[in-house]
Amino acid sequence: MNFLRSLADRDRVFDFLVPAASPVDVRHGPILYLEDVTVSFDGFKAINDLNLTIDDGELRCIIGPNGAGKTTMMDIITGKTRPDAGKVWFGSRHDLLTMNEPEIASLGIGRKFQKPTVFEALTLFENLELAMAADKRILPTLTARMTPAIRDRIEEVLETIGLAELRLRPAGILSHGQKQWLEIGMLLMQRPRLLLVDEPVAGMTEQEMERTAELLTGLAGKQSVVVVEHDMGFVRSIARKVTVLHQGSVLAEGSMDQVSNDPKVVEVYLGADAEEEVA
Amino acid sequence: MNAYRRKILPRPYFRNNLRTRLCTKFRPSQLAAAALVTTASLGFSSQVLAEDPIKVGILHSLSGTMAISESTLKDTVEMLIEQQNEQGGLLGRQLEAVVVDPASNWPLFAERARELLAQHDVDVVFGNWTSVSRKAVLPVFEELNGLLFYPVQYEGEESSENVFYTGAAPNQQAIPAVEYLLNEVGVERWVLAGTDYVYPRTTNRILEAFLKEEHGVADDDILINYTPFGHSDWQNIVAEIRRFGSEGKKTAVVSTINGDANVPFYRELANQGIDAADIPVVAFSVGEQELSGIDTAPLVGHLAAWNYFMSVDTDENYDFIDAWIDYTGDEESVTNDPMEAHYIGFNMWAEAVRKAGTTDVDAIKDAIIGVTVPNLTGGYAAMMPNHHITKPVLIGEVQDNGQFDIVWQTPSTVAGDAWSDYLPGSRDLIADWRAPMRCGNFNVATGSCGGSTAAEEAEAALAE
Amino acid sequence: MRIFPLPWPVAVKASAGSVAGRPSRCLVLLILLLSLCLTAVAAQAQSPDAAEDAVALELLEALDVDSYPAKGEAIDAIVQSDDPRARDWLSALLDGRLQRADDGRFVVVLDNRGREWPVEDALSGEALGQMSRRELDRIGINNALRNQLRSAIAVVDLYSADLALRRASAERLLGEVDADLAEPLAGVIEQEEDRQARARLIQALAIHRLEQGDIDAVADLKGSLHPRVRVALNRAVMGDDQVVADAAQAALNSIEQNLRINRGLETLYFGLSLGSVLVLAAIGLAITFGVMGVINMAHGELIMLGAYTTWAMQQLLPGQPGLALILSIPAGFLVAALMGIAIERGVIQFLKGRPLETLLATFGISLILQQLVRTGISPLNRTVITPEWMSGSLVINDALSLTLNRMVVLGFALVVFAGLMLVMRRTRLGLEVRAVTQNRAMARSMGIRATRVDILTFALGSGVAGLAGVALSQLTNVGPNLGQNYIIDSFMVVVFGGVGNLWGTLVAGLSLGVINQILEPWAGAVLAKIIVLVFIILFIQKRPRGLFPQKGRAAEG
Amino acid sequence: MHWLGRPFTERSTQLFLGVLLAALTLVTILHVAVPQGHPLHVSAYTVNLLGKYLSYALLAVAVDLIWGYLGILSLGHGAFFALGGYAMGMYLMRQIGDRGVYGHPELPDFMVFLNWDSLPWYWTGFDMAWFAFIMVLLAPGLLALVFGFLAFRSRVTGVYLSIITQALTFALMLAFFRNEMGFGGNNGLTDFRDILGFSLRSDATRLGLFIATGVALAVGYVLCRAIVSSKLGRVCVATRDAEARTRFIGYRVERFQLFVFVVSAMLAGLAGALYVPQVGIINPSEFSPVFSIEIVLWVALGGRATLYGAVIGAILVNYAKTVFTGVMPDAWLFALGAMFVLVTVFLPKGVAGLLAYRVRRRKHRGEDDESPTPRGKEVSA
Repeated sequence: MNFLRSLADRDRVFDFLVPAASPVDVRHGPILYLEDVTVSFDGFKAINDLNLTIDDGELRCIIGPNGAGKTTMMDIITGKTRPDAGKVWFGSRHDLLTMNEPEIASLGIGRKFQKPTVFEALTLFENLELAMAADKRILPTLTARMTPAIRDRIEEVLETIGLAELRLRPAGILSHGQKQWLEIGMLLMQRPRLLLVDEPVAGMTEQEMERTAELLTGLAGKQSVVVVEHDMGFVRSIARKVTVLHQGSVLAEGSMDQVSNDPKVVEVYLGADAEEEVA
Repeated sequence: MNAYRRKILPRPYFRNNLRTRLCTKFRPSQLAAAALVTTASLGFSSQVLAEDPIKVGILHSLSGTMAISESTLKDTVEMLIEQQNEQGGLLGRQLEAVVVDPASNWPLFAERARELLAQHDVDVVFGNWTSVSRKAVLPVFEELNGLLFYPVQYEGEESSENVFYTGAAPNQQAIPAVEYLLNEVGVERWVLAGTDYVYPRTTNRILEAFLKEEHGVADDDILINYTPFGHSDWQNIVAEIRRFGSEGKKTAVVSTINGDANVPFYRELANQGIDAADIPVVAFSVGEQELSGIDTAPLVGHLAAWNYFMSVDTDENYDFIDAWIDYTGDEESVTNDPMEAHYIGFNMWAEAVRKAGTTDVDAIKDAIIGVTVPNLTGGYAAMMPNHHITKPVLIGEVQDNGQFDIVWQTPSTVAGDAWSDYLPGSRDLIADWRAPMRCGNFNVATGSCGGSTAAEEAEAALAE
Repeated sequence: MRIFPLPWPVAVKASAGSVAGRPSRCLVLLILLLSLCLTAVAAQAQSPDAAEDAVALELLEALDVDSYPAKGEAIDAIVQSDDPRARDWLSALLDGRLQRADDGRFVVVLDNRGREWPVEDALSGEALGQMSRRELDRIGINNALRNQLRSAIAVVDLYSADLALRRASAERLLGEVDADLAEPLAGVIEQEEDRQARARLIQALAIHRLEQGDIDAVADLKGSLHPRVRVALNRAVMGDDQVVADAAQAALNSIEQNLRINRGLETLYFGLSLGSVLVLAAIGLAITFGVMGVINMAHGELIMLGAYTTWAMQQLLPGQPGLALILSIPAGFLVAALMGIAIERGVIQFLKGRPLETLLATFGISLILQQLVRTGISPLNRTVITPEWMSGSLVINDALSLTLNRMVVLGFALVVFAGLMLVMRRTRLGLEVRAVTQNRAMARSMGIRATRVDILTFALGSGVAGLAGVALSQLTNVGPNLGQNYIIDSFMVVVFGGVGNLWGTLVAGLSLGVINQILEPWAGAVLAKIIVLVFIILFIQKRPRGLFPQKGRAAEG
Repeated sequence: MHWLGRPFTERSTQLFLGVLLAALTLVTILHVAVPQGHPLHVSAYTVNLLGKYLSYALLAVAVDLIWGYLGILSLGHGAFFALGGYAMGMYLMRQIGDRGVYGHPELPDFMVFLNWDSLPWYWTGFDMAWFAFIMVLLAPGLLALVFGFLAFRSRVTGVYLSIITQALTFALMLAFFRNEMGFGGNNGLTDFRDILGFSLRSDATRLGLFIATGVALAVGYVLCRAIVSSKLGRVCVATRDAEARTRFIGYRVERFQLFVFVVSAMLAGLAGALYVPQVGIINPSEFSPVFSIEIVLWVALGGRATLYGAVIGAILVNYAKTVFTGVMPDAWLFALGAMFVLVTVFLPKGVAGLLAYRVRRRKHRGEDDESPTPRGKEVSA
């Protein structure tokens, strides 16, 4: 029976049956709103009654020890994992729990993975071209032509991420840091309202880190950005507001200074790290 | 490998092969040029052939699934050619075997047949096993006017000007076997079990019609069952046969089960306690060669119907067996019915060549009708005008040594019938390739050859 | 004149024209005497003198005629002569081994393989060495004679000391008792001590009584599931006597009810047995594919190697198929496991993380292995003998008997499964395998030699395939194509059950087997298979991870 | 630039079309103009053989489109090929008319043989060429649509997809073996007489079919090239290398997969339709899983994700097969098996990769320009 019903679920095949995505409504407050979200794997609660609000245009850092549920949280927002309970709203109009990944992506939520994933066989230019906000249905994609406007936009982003010289090289030859930037560039091409960035500086050199920090702070204001990061120095260098996750729920929230002085946070998380930072 | 190569290869092939090897070493820039040379080399072999020997094409699969059955037939023809050459060849010319391998692939059969006829210009071809491969090459032989000797029992319903059927037609195997079961064993209920392809389908239809029309067997007393090729799980079917056979009437299974599926079938029969004495199975596709690969214990006492058994007690047969064992160098090697068919076919063709004094295809076609040569069972085989031959029918019982104990035999030979009398579509058809009829499907009801008038009549009937 | 009661219908038919008088009680006694005397004389091993030989020769000469009725009389004559060698002659005649040499001597062929046959003199029993088959002429018999011979030997068996022979004899008498046999039979029943044989004889007699219109006989037949009993009851229902017909109908109804249950059980057994074959074939794959992620298309050929090992063992130990079969279990495992190691080291290790490429490469290996067997051994199927203890079936009741070979395979499959579970759950290797599967890098850093684990896992999976081959050699052909027939089914079972889950493989294999066997009588063998395949395809679309998917974060990716 | 016109500006396409055109012309000239007996004459047999290779080449291009560019390893493409072949075979059967041995005006011989009294409904329309030719594309396309819809929707990819495509073609093979299906069972369809009024037994028709196959290959090649060099092609490559990522940047990956899968199936069907009149028989063995895997080998040997590599591979392997099975039948399976192993282990980019490597090395010697190898997706990435 389920099978028959799924056959009737036509909008998954025929694009024209899908209502056009409506713009995000942020008049009534935050751009992202998570309430009482819970998800468990084999009895282990990866996310436990998580509540989180991100404002439009905000740059938010999320920190937390391993297993705090940072990546799972991102999975839930982007539709990869379905929570057992709770609400996830994008603006005040879109219930993300009813949507699949491409739908969520086309609403304007972009995600950068922990491990940089770019299309290695394609050139940088093509990577950006694919990521660009455009009509992403089959026939328009098949007949799409390269216009000067598109080319300019791609060049602009290539400049922004500082990889313009490499535009015609396959992305597979890039260094780790360059891939991270390219991925951020791809997110920019989507003109997202909300950027989810997972550990952008892992494995980067000092200079690369600086450059990344510049990139991200430059984006805030135009877009809302959520950064998940381990590196405290980096967080300190870009953070305005920090959320600390622990065991799947919010432990503390506030500016970096507030948070790092919170005794609970110091106890469960910052303890060892903070000393290192000082050193 | 070398000896092997020498044995089966016509010389031009070597050259061709050398050329191929040379031209596969092309450089990228020479792609086009290489393609050209390759193309040319494919069409090359026909030019270097010497005119001298008489060429005998052999079209049997040497690889793939059918290699099991067919490769011995290739060896048989090669042995016969060797023997003929020792006797001085034919018309003072030596015979030369041209062997190709259609690799158990039906489209490849057609391609290879074309290669034999068009590229190698062979004078005659011995080949094929399965019906589908024969159907695949038939248009090629008709188009290029070749001669094909087909050595395997088949479903009939065919008579081509270019094909000589030296295996049994249904009336030379199936019907006598069923008559034996009816009259000698007293069978009243029938299981017709077969693999799902055209030979069992047709044979079973003929048998069904025969049993019902000639012997008044009721619908309830016939059980027909088809299984896929290589079927290995017979539990349900054997259980059904067991139940079918336990209704108090003597029951027999007429099996047209093909090749590999037989071993699990007989095993299951034995394990479910069905003895040859309770429900005998008479098989049309189980011969010495098939038995040589299996544990015969579960089969002992079951029957097979053929036109030849290795256990036939005649001197011709013993000579043939000795020659075959000498040729293969294997004391264990067995002979079987299709080998005898090739033996007969080859001798008939040789006789026709002597009679006609030429290897010309059309001359042979005329000369061969009526040619009579000894078979291995102590009698004679004659080529009939419908391109089928006369054969005795033998019923043998499987013994534990993998041989058959002959329990019954037709008193005289039976002429092969191309068109069955028991099928409505072919009842009125006859084949006669002698002048002036020269027709493979002459309709005696309408008095015309082929379908043309039948079609007109059908249209007329529709119009009314 | 005939001396034996001829209980079999065909035999009766064959003798119908010539029988002067029906056998009587004294003849049965005669048989009794004869059989006693046969054994007694044989035990003393007295060599018959020349005069006896002349008589014997005459008896045999009478067999060497063309007319079958004359041969029938000659057989009767041999039976009547109380020559101690008669029984040997009759069984040799039945087997087609009684032959006449060109010099006129009668010989018994000891082994009729090849062109030269060892023979012994039929009269003196002395070995005559080898004779060419050209020199020998077989004394042919037909079916009627065959039945006459069997009857002659079998009725003697009713009085045999051998319990098995007596039981078989009693079995045969069902539905074949006539008025002449009925009376002595009552005496035999009295004497019979074995319960089973006795019950049979009572039923046999009851069938006869029912035919005579004896309503009490129905009580003796009630509850029997034997087809002959059913036939007899059916006849009674059709009969003129209304009372008897009603009683028979009632008995028949309860039998039919019982039969339906038995048929259901039978189908279940067929399904489980087919399922066990699928499980055996697939379980090795569940390890290499499920645990290591290697698509081993040569899996079928590893099964084939196991089967060929069985054949080779039987060649090495001629005459002891059972022992050879048992020894092939470790040998088959070893051969396939070694081949598995060769494949892993030779090819798969270079293709880590490229499952689709391993698929192609191992397919190439499968072609090579097949062709290797074809050219190296033979393109023909090989003979693998089923040992005595695996032939036949276990009789539960008259309508339900379980074939032994399949039962052994079913048990074997369960044992292999349990063994694998133990290895995976309880041994160091199992632990390491699971560790490497879940996180290779981490496992390595913990000091687990991942390469070694890969080799061992693959060897284990391959070895289990070899075990499947040993089992399959008892069910199907051992030939180069053996593996090909099972590879797709194996993949289906693993995928249907859920990759990486041994329990899933077991449940999937058994349930697919049962579904197939339930569908088969209704849809036919081909359609049943197609339906099962389509069902799996649709099922995978619906639940891409099979019946028992691996859960958790790792699987989400 | 229009997406269909784009391929013509690419050098590799120009080169490919040039070589193909040259080969077609050359063979035609050598066959028609050079007299028989001349060493350069190309016989009808050879023309026929080359025609068969070309239809295989088209099939290989179809497989390369989805395997090379989309990363979907279909082990069931033989099924689409065979369906196209059967559609064509049914048309050719109907063309026999009353020339069958039984002379029935409508029923093919095998139906008379099996005592059918009328054509099954699914045979209607196949006497009309246009209908049959549409079905050549439609039948495989429809099967691909339904199958792909179900598979891609539930994200059955990678190895699982390979296995169930194999099951699909196996199930179809069993089904077509059944005589009740009305497709001639094991014997299949054979004894064709003519196509569009031309006798299939004449050399001219054979040449015509050869040229038609060549043209179809050119068209199929250009179509595939146009697809892969469009933005859609780049989406495919993106999907192949990082399916999840492609989804996150907003492409409905399953629809792209479905679209390309259907196109590929239709091309395979076209190849089958051109194959059947040239070999003269279609039977269920074309559905055998082994054949489908062999197609993949052609592509792997020629070089994935190049399209022309598929053509080279198909022709090379089949030519080798023709030669080997003639010279050393026993060795053929060894050679084929070894090819599978060696190509996957040592030559992941195939012959095309080898060619490209040489060309590149000659062009810019010493320059490091190694593009990453396209790889199959992991079982569970």
